[in-house]
Amino acid sequence: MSYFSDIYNGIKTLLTGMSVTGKYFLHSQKGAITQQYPDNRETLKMFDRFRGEVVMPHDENNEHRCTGCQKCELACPNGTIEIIWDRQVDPETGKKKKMIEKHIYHLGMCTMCGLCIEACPTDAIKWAQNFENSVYDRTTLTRVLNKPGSKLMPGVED
Amino acid sequence: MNLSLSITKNIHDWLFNMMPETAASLVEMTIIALVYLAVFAVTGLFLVLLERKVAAWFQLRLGPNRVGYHGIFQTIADALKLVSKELTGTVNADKFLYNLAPYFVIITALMALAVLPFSAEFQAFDINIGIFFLIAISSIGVIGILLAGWSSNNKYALIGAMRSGVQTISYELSVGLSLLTVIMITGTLQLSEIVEVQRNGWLIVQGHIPAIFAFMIYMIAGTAETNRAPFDLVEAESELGAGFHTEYSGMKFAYFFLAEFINMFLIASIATTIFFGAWLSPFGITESLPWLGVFWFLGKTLVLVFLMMWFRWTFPRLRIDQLLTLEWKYLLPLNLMNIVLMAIIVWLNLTIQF
Amino acid sequence: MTNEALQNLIGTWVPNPVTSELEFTEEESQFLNISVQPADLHQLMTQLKSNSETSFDYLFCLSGVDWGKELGVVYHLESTTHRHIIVVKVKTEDRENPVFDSVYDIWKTAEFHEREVFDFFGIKFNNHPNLKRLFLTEDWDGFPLRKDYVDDINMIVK
Amino acid sequence: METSTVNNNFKSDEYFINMGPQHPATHGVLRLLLTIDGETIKKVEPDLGYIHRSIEKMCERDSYQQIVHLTDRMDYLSSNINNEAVCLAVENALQIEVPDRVKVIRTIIGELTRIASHNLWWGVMGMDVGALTTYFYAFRDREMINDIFEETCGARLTMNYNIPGGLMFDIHPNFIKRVKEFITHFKTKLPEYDTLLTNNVIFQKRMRGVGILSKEDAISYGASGPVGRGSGYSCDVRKTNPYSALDKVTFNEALRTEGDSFARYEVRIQEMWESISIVEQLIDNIPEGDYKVETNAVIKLPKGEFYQKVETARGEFGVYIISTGTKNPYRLKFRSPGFSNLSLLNHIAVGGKIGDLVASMATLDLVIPDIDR
Repeated sequence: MSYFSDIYNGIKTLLTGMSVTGKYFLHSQKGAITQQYPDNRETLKMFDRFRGEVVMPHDENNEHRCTGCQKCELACPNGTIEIIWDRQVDPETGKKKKMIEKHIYHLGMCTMCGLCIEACPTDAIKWAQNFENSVYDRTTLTRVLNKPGSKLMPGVED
Repeated sequence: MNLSLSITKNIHDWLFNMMPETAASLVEMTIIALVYLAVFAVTGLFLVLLERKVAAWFQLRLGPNRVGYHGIFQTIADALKLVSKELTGTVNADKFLYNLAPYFVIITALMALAVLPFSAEFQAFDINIGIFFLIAISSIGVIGILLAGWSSNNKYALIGAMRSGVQTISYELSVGLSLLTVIMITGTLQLSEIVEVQRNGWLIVQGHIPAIFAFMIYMIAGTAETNRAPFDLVEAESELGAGFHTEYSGMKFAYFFLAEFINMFLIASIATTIFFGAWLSPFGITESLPWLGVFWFLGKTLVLVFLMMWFRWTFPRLRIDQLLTLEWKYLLPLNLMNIVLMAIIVWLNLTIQF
Repeated sequence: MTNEALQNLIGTWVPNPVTSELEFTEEESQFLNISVQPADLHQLMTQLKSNSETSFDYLFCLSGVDWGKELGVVYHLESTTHRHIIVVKVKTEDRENPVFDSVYDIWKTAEFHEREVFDFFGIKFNNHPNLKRLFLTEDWDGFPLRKDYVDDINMIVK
Repeated sequence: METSTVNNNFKSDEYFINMGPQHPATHGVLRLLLTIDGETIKKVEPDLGYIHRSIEKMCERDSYQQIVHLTDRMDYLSSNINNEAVCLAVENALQIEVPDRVKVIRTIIGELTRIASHNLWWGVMGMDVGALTTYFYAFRDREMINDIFEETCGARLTMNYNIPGGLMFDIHPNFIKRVKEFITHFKTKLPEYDTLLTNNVIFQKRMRGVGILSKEDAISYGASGPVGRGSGYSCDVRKTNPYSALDKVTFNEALRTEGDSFARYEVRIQEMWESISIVEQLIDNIPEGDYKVETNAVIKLPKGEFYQKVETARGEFGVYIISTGTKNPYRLKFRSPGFSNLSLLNHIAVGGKIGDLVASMATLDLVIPDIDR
């Protein structure tokens, strides 16, 4: 007689399964969990710790905090950061000093691991929150973080 | 309000006094064919959109909402895309059979629609072997699938096609038998006669317990017949990729896709005709407005189509041998018991008549 | 069973440990290390598994190591009943055609692990059911994880 | 060019299918060479290496902080637990004592990763067996956990939040609130998983008695995690040698004895309940204290060998470091759970149908980068 009992149990479990999806169907007007991405671009705000892209913040008179100590370059596992520096005479102290010329950042090779920002002694680089990093031509992925003509902020030592 | 019904009459008369007998009926048939083709292409597209929307509501999503207001024109956009797609195929596919297969499937799907009684006047082809014709037609569709699977020279397609062959042949049995149990009450195969018998109570009410069993078995077998829901082994995404229509693209794929939805509509409309009195309103409340019959028919069919969609988005897939044990060990014996039960009821005429 | 107890027990199996070079070391690692000659590797392994007191039936890590001059394989064995762990090491000088006995017949997991060791170190295992390269393609020349492997195209040496 | 269609390890009359690197059921680039006879499977031979990045060779030139970020890319579904494994290996080797706050946070995030991974597994399991709606319900819950991780450590999948010596930065102020929200939400949703899929008669017919693995075979094939526990082999590293704050929590190990796909399925569902109870026990009493211990910039491990075992969502993940005292390891071997779990696929799939192979592969919960490394 298990023939009819397992038909009955089978149908009972099928119906309870359908009740779950039915419940969702009836409450579907409560709104879907999916985000309408291209429409909600203005309102969409990522978390402030979101790792979008490494940037070097500059203050109003175009000064940054990077002393060119290359700690981030050593910490980076993928060789994403290259720092081009040369020794120049520092106008105030007259001594030869390591001045940063270009802080090159290959976004294409970056794995967003955050070790460079961890290793930077002077907090020169920060995470930006933008996630739309796709580009048409790969060379634009290689970025120079320090703006042209920017100088080191006074009072930031190695 | 029988203006619309008289349209067919005066077109009919206008044609017949215009041309000789045969030419007129030929022209009339082509007009009907064109009208049916257009109407069911549109219903096919509508059903695809309905399926995607219903699936979305089940799954906490919104479904298509980009093309047109709330995605109404989404399927039209899909159809245009499919029409403009290149008809690729495998290198050493069997060219003739490969191209023939889609037409098998789409033609059988559309042919079966001719017999359905949408309303008192809107029935194109009222032959006295209605149900028998429907069952015969639905078995030809399988040949198209088998041809497609074998001729596209793709191992997955072949497995998919063999599965569909086995599945459809065994499930036709219970489709036929479950319809048979209910036909015992009406005594006739002609669809319009069946609807007449249901004037005093839908067959599902007249045949009460065995009819409900027959309806349940029919719905299970019907979903299996159209390779949908828990029985969609033919194009099991996670096992065979896209099953028999893996190698088809563009318009040929559109035929398969459309045929599947029209088959679903067909199974649902046979169920409404047999079990729920096609265009009869419950207890004859809207008999005064005959043209309302079409809406009753479509309403009931949409409820059943929704039920089949509900199956699809809830149940996992059966394995091929479980599929066959379900048919041969469970549905068939139940069907035969049901026929005996119905025979006793009809013999002692215990059917409920209003 | 503690390491000492294990050590004496295993010592009793071999006529005398000195002649068959069965050394036990414990410094530099948390577990008892046994380094054994390739000749009686298979015999020791079968005893380790079959003996009821040790019953090392779980080979959880089989790693190939290039010790500079010799190539070796390190077996980490654990007993699911007694929950103790032992490390068996085997080394060979011959870098052209290093061969060890396969332990596939003792632990079935060894089949894949040994294929991986063959793939990266070139160590062959006799009576292994299907000794082929597992990860790399058939026609890959050289064994990547060896210390002397040079591949200037895709190997960036910092 | 003429592709070599002749495959040498198959006799000519055998009908073989290429469940190729691009297939919906393999969840990644795993290629299975199936020899089938009609619908039943005669032989399954995995062909690996499509996503092999030779992480172990890279580790030999990277410092220990950089190795931690590589382990994210191996088993990306339990990336946090992998990071924790390498950090624990380094900390035990250097005998650094990590503050309690770090231990508790690591365990909480580890258990949340396990729930997220089992969520994804359950959703994709439903899809493999044919029920497409389970995917969306599972991802709705998984999204909540991903948001918690994104807010705390900035990344959703490859977290790299643990560094040797502690955490990269402290947990976000509303971390505790969000975790509590998730726990209450998930406790109502998990029973729904059961009604929708577990008790479903079609699902049970598809899973019971499929891909049977006896306890001896499980041990001999080196199966660990839910795959081993489904066959009665109690191999929970959180029980045998607990790490971080796991010794302070009480939970019981999910064990089944039937060893078929349904047993592995039930083990994972019960593990989700266990992980919830672990997080509940810890979330309220996260001890105060700083979130990392200062380690010198260049970490040099003492000469010797170190092995650290950790229980990821897929099984026992081991890090075996041979160090000669320099700043990067002489040899580093990752014991990946997926690798041994895959090796038993041939044993359990032979004789079954293609549908069984897909079902039992779904319960093995394979992550291919974890296998290929």
